[in-house]
Amino acid sequence: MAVILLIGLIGVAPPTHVRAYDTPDDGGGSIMVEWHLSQDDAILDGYEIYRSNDGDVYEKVGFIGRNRTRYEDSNTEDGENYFYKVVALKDTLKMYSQASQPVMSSPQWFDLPKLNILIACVIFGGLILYFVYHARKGKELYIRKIAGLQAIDDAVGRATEMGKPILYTTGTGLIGDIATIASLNILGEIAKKCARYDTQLINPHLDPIVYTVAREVVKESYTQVGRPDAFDPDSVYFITDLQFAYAAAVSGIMVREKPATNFLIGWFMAESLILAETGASTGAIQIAGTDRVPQLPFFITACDYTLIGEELYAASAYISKEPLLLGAIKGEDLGKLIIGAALIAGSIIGLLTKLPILNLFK
Amino acid sequence: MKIIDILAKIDRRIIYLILLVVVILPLIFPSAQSVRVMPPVEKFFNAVDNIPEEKALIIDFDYTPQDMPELEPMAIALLRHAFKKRIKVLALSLYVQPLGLAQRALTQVTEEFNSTAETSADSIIYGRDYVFLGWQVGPILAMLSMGESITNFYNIDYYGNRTDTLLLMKHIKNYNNVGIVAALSPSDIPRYWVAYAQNRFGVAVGAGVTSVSASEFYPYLQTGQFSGLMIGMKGAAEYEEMVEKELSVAGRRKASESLPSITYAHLLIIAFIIIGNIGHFVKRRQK
Amino acid sequence: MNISLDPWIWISALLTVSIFSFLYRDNPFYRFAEHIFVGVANGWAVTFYWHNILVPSLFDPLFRRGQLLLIIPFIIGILYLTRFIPRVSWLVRIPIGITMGYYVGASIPADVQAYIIKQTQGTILTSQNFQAWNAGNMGVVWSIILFVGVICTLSYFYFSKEHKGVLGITSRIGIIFVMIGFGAAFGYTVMARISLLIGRLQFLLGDWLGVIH
Amino acid sequence: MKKGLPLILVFICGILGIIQYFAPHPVVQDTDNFFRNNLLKILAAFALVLGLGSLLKVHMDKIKRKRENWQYSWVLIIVFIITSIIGLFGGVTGEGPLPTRIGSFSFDNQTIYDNVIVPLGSTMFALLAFFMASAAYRAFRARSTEATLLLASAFIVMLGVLPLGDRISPHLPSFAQWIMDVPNVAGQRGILIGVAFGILATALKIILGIERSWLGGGGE
Repeated sequence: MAVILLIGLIGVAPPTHVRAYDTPDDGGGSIMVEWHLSQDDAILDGYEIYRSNDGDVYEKVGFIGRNRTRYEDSNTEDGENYFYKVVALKDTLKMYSQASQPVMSSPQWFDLPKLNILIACVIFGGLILYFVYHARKGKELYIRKIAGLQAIDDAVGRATEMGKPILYTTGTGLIGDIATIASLNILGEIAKKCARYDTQLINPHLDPIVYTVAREVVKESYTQVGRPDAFDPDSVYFITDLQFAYAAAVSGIMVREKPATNFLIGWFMAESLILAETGASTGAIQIAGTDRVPQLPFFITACDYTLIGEELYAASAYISKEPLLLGAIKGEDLGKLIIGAALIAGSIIGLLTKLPILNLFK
Repeated sequence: MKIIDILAKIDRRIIYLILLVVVILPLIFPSAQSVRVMPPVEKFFNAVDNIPEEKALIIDFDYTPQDMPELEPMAIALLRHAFKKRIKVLALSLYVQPLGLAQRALTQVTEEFNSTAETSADSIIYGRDYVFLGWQVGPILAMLSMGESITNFYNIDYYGNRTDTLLLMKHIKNYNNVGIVAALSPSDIPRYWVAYAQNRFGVAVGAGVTSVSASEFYPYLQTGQFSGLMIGMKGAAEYEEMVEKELSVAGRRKASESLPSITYAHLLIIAFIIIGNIGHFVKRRQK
Repeated sequence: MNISLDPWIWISALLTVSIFSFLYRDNPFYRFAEHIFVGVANGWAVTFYWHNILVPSLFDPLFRRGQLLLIIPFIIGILYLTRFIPRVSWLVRIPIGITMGYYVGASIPADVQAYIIKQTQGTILTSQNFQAWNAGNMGVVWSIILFVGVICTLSYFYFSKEHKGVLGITSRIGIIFVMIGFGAAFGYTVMARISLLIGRLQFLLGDWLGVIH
Repeated sequence: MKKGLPLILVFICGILGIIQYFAPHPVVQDTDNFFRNNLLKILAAFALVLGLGSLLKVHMDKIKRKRENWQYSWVLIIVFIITSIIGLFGGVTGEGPLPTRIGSFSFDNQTIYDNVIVPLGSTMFALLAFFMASAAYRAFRARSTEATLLLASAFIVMLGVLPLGDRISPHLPSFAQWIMDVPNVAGQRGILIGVAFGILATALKIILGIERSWLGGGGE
């Protein structure tokens, strides 16, 4: 108590070495203020940050707890000079630091710490594109077997024989989820098979935009195999954009229409197992595929075939055997080789030297 | 031979029915199952327990009726702990919807204590032992503003009193007077507490989360950003266990009472897996 | 017993029971609940888009505050409706192209960062990663197992070569890691799902029927 | 034109999507904000009209042709119309011009959400408890090495997370956690890295117009 009283009488030490600088790699309008702690930091309420345009009149712009040496003032006008003072606050007692040097904030065009990501995008993207264009020249490429895809023909054939429909859902993803787009590509191929064999296709949707695209894709497939007349516009339809309402409705379709085959391919959340188990209970053959790792265990347990992760993306190339798409897979494979090599090389460097190798991947 | 066939192909509806029975019976005839307390909850308990006399515990009630089964027992256990040890409590919600549930939990535990209290010193009194700050607009704004002054941001409490007139608030200015923030939320809120209240003002944060979201929060415990973590029904039951064993506070232990349902459901699923495999193997032998 | 008298509790409870009845088999109650669900969900979506997006982000600023720039999204949005007019229905590709293009582009750097850069960083063998386990000396072992697992799993996704020889072995090890992980994730999720069921049952038995307190 | 214009737009918007990630400058970020918060949201609202059109058409057809279960289509359409009217004219929480309260019984949009959508949704979610049991029973059979591993690790983790787990063996909970932290993460990482390449390739093909099945047919 006496100590506190004493401090009350003689005051507390102000923070020192106040330094202000433009916040790097940002969109402007922000200045970082740094200081060294007050010697009486332990008993302070915290630090108040004061700002001035002219070095004369200061106004308070912020407050931050004790034992902090940094404050971001994110409310500055770009191109204007500012001075900063930091105040050690204890009850009503304020000790002002010296003023900082004048500083200006400014926006940057490139976020430098993200350079590694840009480089990775360029390398891997470049590789893929190189092989895509290379493939145009018609070089034969090999792709290993993917179990779920080989079952597609049987699955469609079975539905035809049984005179039952095929259900295809792209899941609960939106058009911006790449898995949805990959699924739409596969849908196109399956729609072609349905058109050829005259098998009914049921394709319910959660996202109105995906629905619109899917409708075009399916229609085009029917046209391509010369059966535009067989396309039933009501086979592709929208249900609702609410996840579980969609799951309830698709479950209903499964038990009422009793499709011979269910395709659950795309982007899924918790409804994955609702759909897969309901489908399994009707005795349908089920082919699933998603890149959503948390949902894969449920598809693996409840479905007959599951496309795991990247297999989903390889699928459309695999079915269509189009050289352009196959070329991309070759590029992806090379990318994975590079990652493997980077892992090994990084580990060797990391183990043998003291270089901060992990910083490359921040 | 017939039995084996049946075992390998039990109708799923029978599985559903047995599962339902196994989950429902312990709910109707509750008996609290005791649990071994794991380190994340033990840390949480100790962090609350060690709050010094002059500091308060903030409880952020941010669960909705949907997540109530898992998160409400945590709130009750925390309140019992605090009231028993006379730790001052500041209750708040960052969203409007949970306010009613917060009120419900506060009333329940206050009544538990006051029904046996004989003197005013024994009782839990609003304004002296706890304050319900209610809700003010903007979750992040609230986290930041409380770093400077709690009574300036929450100038009136849930009941419309001016907070600066409340006895408890006389000594509670900002996070410097807060021992730990306990955030009970099914969403990202505990992370925001770390990003905005802890990083800027150094206040300790503990979290109570649903078991669905558990894996997202583990890393925060490892890095020490969370001073404690309760996950789902089991985490709540562990806290209940500590409150009862360490502080001998009696009362309904809703999470502990749900544990038998959870345990039996797991054991049932395991049993079905075993039965299925027995059926499978015997049949394969026969072929 | 202390049955609720609140009509909304009754509605919620009857709908809840109807959905559960699906476990027995499809039946009129489930069909009824399902169609109500879809109907209400869409009614709610209409409300949401109107009150939370169209009015505050488009109509109010455009017509009341004269932010004329918003005429662009308005017109592009209307192009969606050309789907119903066969002659100009190709115009629907414009809003689709804009939406898809933007999200697809945005996903490239985000995915490279989250899935390639970050995962690689966590896998490289360095003393920093060994310590991250908080497992003392065993951290080295865990890191090595993780490292091997990642590389082998990655090799399983090598498509342009037959999985024979070395690649055959590594991809097989990879799939073993994957399967162990899937089993574990499945087992780990059971508790969360049972908790949800308990929540519903507590509602039915407590709030509705008043059998449990 | 019919294909060229959409392809050009995909390209431009795709580039914007990439650039906004790297460039903090306000010129880029403000454009991006306009995209995200105005343009794309508004477009999504208009797209819903297409979706609703499709939904209503399917159910009207059902009613017209008296297809199986056509009566339920009436339920859907009537409920949809009623909730839309309540929501549009009664406001989100009953502040609109349409009264949403009779005596002490209120039926505003938020009340409907809390008492219809929430219980229906959480009950669908809760069905998973049952489905996990039936899926586990059916699929977790030791047919092959892979299936056996799947089964074994599910088994260990299920026991390990239980309060009972550490009575069986004090090491069981930590072993279960180890499986989650080490082999599980290794498998997941391998999958994720692969996925990233799949995404990258698909995304590039869309932006550069190599993959154009989304355009459908008709018109060059």
